[in-house]
Amino acid sequence: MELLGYYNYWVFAVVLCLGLYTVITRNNLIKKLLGLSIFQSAVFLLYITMDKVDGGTAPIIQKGVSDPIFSNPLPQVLILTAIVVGVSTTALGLAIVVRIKESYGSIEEDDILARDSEL
Amino acid sequence: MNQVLDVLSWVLLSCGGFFILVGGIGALRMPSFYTRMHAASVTDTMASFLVIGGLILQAGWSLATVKLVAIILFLMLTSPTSSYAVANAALLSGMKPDTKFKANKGGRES
Amino acid sequence: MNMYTIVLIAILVTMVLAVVRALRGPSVYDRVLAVNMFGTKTVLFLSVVAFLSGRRDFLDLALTYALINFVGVLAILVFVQRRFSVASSAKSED
Amino acid sequence: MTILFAVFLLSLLVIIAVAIIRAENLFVALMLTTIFSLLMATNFFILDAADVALTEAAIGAGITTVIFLGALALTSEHEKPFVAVPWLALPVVAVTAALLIFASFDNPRLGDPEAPIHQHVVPWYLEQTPKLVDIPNVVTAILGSFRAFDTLGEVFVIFAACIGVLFLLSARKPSETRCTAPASVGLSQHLIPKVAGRFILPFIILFGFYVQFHGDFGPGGGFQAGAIVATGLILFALLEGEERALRAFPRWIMMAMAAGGALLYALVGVAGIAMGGKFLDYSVLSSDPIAGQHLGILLIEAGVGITVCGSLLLIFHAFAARESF
Repeated sequence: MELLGYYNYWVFAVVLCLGLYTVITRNNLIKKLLGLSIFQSAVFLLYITMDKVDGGTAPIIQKGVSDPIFSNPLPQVLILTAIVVGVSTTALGLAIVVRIKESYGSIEEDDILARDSEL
Repeated sequence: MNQVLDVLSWVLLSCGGFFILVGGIGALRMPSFYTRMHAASVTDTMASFLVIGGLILQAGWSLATVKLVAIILFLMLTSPTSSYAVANAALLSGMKPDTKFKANKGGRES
Repeated sequence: MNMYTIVLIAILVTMVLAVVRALRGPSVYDRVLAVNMFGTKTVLFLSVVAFLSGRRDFLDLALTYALINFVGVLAILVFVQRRFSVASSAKSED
Repeated sequence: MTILFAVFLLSLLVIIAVAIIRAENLFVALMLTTIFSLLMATNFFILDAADVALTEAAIGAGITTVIFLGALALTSEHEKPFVAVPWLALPVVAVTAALLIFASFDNPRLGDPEAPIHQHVVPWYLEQTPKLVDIPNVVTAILGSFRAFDTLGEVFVIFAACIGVLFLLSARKPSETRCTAPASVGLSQHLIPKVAGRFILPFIILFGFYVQFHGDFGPGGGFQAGAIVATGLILFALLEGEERALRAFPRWIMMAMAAGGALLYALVGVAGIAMGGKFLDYSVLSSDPIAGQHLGILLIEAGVGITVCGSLLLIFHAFAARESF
């Protein structure tokens, strides 16, 4: 039971590294972006893991509940905005990929590099 | 009265749980795409109706009930619609339903 | 053993079954079906957990999914339809 | 009990992440990403972060899928088979994972009330929110009032990303006879989605407004509401086709929304200066400081919602309107 308290961190580490692995090894640019968003999600998970307090509840003050324990609202604020920012920046990445596809005819990195070295 | 409601809601919830499982197993075990979809989507609406119904009995008269009724209504509307969309997409891409009944092939599903 | 817990376990097992279906395929549409199933299960899971943890005002989340989940599936239909019509028009030009 | 559920869901998360990486068809990978996002939202909910879960729910299920599908329609959905053995990447990643797991034992365990993160400024926020801001949702209070400057930055990042997408995708393609792809008609030939979608559309918008204005009292706020309303309008575009959607809700309105919301936010800050306070200090906006806080949070949340909605819509239409060739 004691070790289960660290399970979230391990999942964070594994998912983060899976995302990193995708970004490093895959040639397909959209796959890279998917890997990047997995990486990002892992960071979100780390932050939200830290906000939990034993016996706590979401930080919304309820009437008639005396002496409530609240989980930490600060990581939630950070991640809440980060999720929306994340999707817009991913969209920016996708827009760049679309333009690359239009001028190179491919979204595979090795094809693009080959085209570049031809010039 | 409260006792009766409790028992009724437990019955609804456990029936819901049963249907959820049936749908899941059907989606896993059925032989072809359209049969799988049939199993999943038919039990989906039924199961969610039962589970949310059980929760409504627990909630009594409150804002939660209104939200639960809204959830049921929307699920009843969107879940068949998305089944339609999935089936239509599959059909458009040229996946033909298997109309011939294959009896006892491989002896697994009779 | 709480009744909610039993329902939750049923939902979780079905989530696993849906994930297995999503991983095995075989066709793309089996996976879409699995995603759709998973979405419905998430709505149920969230509403039951809201009751289990005693914070009933958090049903908003389940409501969000119930409303939004099918937009993604409709987008898939539009995507397939568009690709199909592009492919057929390219064929007719040949 | 809940912790066991969490462990279970997190394990599923890892499995799905592996499957996303292994999938060679990008369409399949995208479907799995949707499941990934659903799992993330459930985990956030179990970890007591209702606001974050609502955001993930509003973004992950609809908008992410739709934008990725738009990009896939313009590129290709097949990844080239993967041949090279990642002899360098694999050890690097494995060592990184091992280090992170090793370091995790120095972290406070999940739910430890003595953890350093719960000690510094957060008790002050929790204590002062009822006195200074007087709204029940502490997350909204921090987002809108205590750390409003932070949020202003985030809103401008979204705005900037939207401008970037427009820059990249609105330009005409150079030199080419554009193949006349059939104009996107949406789902107007499909009766069932059309009827059901038209029925549900007003409810999505209504729910968006509920989330916007109920954000002080429950989970919700401008970011979530903007995403939900944008999803509703995207649904309209899917049902009726690009052309009709843009006629009903033209691009200049979206641009005005994206810019106007951010402007409204900044103006509230400037109004604070003009009325003798500091930038984004709402207490001076009204004779009663608490009423001023309420007014300020209402206005900036509205600004956030309008910007998010406009930006996401512009991004969606930028992808959808660019025909593939």
